[in-house]
Amino acid sequence: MDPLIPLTVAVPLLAAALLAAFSPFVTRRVIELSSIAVAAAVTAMCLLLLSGASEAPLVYWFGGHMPRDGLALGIAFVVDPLGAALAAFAGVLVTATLVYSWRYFDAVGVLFHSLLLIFLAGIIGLAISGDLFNIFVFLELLSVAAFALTGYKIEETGPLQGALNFGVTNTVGAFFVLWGIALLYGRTGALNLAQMGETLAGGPVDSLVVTAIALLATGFFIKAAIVPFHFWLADTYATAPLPVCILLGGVVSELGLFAFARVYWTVFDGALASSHEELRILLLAAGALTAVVGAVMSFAQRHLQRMLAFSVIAHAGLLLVGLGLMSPAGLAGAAVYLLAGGLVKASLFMCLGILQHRLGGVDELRLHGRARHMIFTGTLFLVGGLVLAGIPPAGTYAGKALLEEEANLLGLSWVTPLFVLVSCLTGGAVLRAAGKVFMGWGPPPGHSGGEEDAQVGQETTVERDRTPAVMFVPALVLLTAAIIIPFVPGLLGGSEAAAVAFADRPAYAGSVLLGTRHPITEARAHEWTVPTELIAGAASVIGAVALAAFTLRRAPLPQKALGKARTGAERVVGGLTKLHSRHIGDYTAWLTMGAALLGGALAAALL
Amino acid sequence: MTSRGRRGLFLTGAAGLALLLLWGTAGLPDFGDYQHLYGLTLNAESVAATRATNAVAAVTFDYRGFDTLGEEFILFAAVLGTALLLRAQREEEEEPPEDMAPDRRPPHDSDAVRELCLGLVAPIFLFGVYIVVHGHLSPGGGFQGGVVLATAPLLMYIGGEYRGLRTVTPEAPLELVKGAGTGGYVLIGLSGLWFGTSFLDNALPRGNAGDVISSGTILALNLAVGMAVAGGLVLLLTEFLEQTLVLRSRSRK
Amino acid sequence: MSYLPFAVAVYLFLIGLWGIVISRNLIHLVVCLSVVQSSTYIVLLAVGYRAGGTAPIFLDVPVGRRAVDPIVQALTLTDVVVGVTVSALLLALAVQVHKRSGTLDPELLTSSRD
Amino acid sequence: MDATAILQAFVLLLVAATATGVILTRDPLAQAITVSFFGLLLAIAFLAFQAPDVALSAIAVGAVALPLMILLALAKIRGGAE
Repeated sequence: MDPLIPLTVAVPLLAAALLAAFSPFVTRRVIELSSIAVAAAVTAMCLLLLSGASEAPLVYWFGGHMPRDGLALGIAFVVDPLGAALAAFAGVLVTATLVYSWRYFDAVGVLFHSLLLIFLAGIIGLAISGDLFNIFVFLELLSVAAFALTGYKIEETGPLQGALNFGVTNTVGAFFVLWGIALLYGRTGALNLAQMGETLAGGPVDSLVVTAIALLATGFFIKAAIVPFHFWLADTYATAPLPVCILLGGVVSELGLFAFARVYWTVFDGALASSHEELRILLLAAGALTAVVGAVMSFAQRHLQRMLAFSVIAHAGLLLVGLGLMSPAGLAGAAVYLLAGGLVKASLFMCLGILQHRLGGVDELRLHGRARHMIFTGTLFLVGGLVLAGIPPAGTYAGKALLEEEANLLGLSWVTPLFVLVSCLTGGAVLRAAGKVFMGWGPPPGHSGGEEDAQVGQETTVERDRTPAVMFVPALVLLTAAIIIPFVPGLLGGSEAAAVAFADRPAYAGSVLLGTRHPITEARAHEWTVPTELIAGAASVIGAVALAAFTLRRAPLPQKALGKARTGAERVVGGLTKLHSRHIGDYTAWLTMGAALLGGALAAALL
Repeated sequence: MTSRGRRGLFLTGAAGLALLLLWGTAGLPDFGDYQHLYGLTLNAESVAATRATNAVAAVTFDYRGFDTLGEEFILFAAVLGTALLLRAQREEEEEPPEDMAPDRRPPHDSDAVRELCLGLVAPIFLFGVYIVVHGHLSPGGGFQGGVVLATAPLLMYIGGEYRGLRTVTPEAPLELVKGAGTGGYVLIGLSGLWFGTSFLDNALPRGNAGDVISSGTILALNLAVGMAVAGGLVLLLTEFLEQTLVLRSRSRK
Repeated sequence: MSYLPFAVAVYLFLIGLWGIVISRNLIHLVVCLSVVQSSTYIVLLAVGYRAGGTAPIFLDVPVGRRAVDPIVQALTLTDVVVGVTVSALLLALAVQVHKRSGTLDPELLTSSRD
Repeated sequence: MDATAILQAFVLLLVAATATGVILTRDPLAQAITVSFFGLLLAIAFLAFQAPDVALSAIAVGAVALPLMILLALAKIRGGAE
């Protein structure tokens, strides 16, 4: 068996423990350099695993407890290409974040670095674990690290409250997952995903199976911020330290969706194979709702960090639409979109960090025209907005094109317009901000809007006149990566092959429980440059630019006009804004309602 | 949302969720009707295979020892996180607490309480060690024993010996204990990779079931967890304590 | 009896959530969260219970004696640790929230955000 | 119903009742005491479920560590409010 597999988790964990233990004896620079080195090494290990797993999934049993007569006794890691790719992607982001935040966290010494490495180990474990309870453990591991990191700015109420709402809602989510595990264990007597799936596939679809998938979906959707479980995300991401947001916005929200996809395709797909059609409607509806709410809210924000936070929600919605297509091609498109979208969001958060560093704030009105001299960052931000809108041939476009083509094949013609709409709004918001902040377009800010600031906490008025290279270069690298994804040889075709393997439950069960080898065959790469997709891509970009231009000319930001609520759109935004009350009781009530609705809908769809 | 609206929304949702959960649990086997091969197999073979008479310990540290590795690091991350979150108080307010003065004791304690607490420290410490090292034999183990161990220095605090607490449990050695425990878990796992077949595989002699020195890595991992939990918990509680002490000394000024 | 443990677990889950919804104090809220969590202990252990079984500890009883499932107990142990660590973190956050805003009431925190 | 089942039912109902009490205790200081009692009852319930390992951790955590952390947090907050 390949010893590399456990090392991907053991190395960052051991490094985190060693860093914490030896921090009093080494200098700051040693800590920074060694944590970057460890993260880079782990990334390289994940890439090696990715290439090793591209022929057939690799299975690793901890403690040498191999399954006996198909009965799993221990815990297995099952490395498939999609999981390994996610792990490697997380490694890249963590490495970039460590470089980017060189000297950012002055006060905390080793704590930030240790927590970040633990966080990385958590993501990798989640990505390649083949055991449901083990997935829960890693989800909690990375969540606990994230709770602490988001509350880093303890001198302001906003981040603390955001971290608290994050902690409470996500912990409740973890309990939903545990309940689902308990129900499934009661039915199958197993925790190994493959074995659970085998047992369920031979049994009935009854109240227990429906409830179990509803509870697991609720738990994972809370982590993924699917409407109406999304409220915590805007509070948290809008206030957390920007280096932490790079990771949160780049990869963390998507982990909930990944976990859901993994569990669905290994555990439930056999039992629910005849209900694909009904499940598809349900997931697509949830995804579309999430995407639209996130996109509308994103466009309505003037605080740039909050704008990107809602953009993260919108992207989670689009990803859920991709999963909801319930097909390997949908999965492949979602995977490409996850990668490209994650990279561009991380890069945009990095740009915000640069603005914060240089100008002491990230408020669109306050910064009006103040960043004119920051040509490079401005260019990066502008291109980031275009990539976010899905400009051909960037990776975001390729991912969406794959999804749109698959949706059209399935006869779901509304998916393409939905994607165009969401891209226009999220991309348009960023472009508008770029116009204001970096170009000074649009009318200068008046006196209004001061009362909106409080949500953000105080912003300092420090101005610095240089952008450190450690901040700029990672942002540039990540954005470039997001653009060139479609041109990486074998990436698009490989992702389709990987998705086929990901969704092949019997093959997964065979390789885990019986040790049979299921080669991953080269799949036909979907066309992603067909005219309809290109038109949709062009429409997204033109729409985003037009929307940005329109708001820049017409001047008042949507938020400013809220009080008057003149138009229907403004009323909708106002209503939505009111729902995001930051009250943890409200959020808990919403998530209870969401769980009940999800359960009811699943019961109606599956029985 | 108004308080009434929030409660209405919750109660509606909760009614649905309650129905869902009751309906779902109705699909479980009857309470007490356990038939699963996983548990039956481990109960039948774990003693012979691991030489640990406590099957729960065999599961926690052998069959599913990897879960426990994650669990240790959850605790570790929480200790780091608490230190991160409560840090500023210490930077801002750290001043020599008056409790540190040689002839000072917090006013609330009597000598009887003090002596009782201090008298309990040694027995509790021994009890904690006992629970840790018998984890593979009888109920208990690294986690439970570690919590008991952590209460020993806290008794010193209640007994008024804050000074004693600081001398017995200064931060650097605690960090070392916690780090050694947590890192030790990974290292024991790696030893399995080095000497055995795989990560967390047993690489030590198993001994005879029922002996204190038996069960190989299960005992070793219990010790590691005991150290990690005891060190971690004391650190965690002192994070809260430091502030309390500083404040108490301030209010007396 | 065959259903009571599950019903109690469902009750704990919901009453804990209700506590979170009505809570006017973040520390109270963290405790309510731990009540929600206790429901997961009960349901896990109930699922692994075997009528007439002893504890899965074979020091004084011979191997082969009817015993309850050891796996859910290991899971519950992990669950307990997760619970206490999350509580510690959330309490630390609550302490800081109070220090910055002077209140622990979610209602006041929401309305007095400036 | 045999004696075990009656004991289990009794303890479970007590747990449920105490949980209600914990939720309805609005004062955190008083709640630290009720939650400690709740932890003890949970431990007894775990013993009735033949889970002594879990019962021990429930006592360690539920009846000692968690109430202690609550008290310390409260001490800090009350101290700050003075």
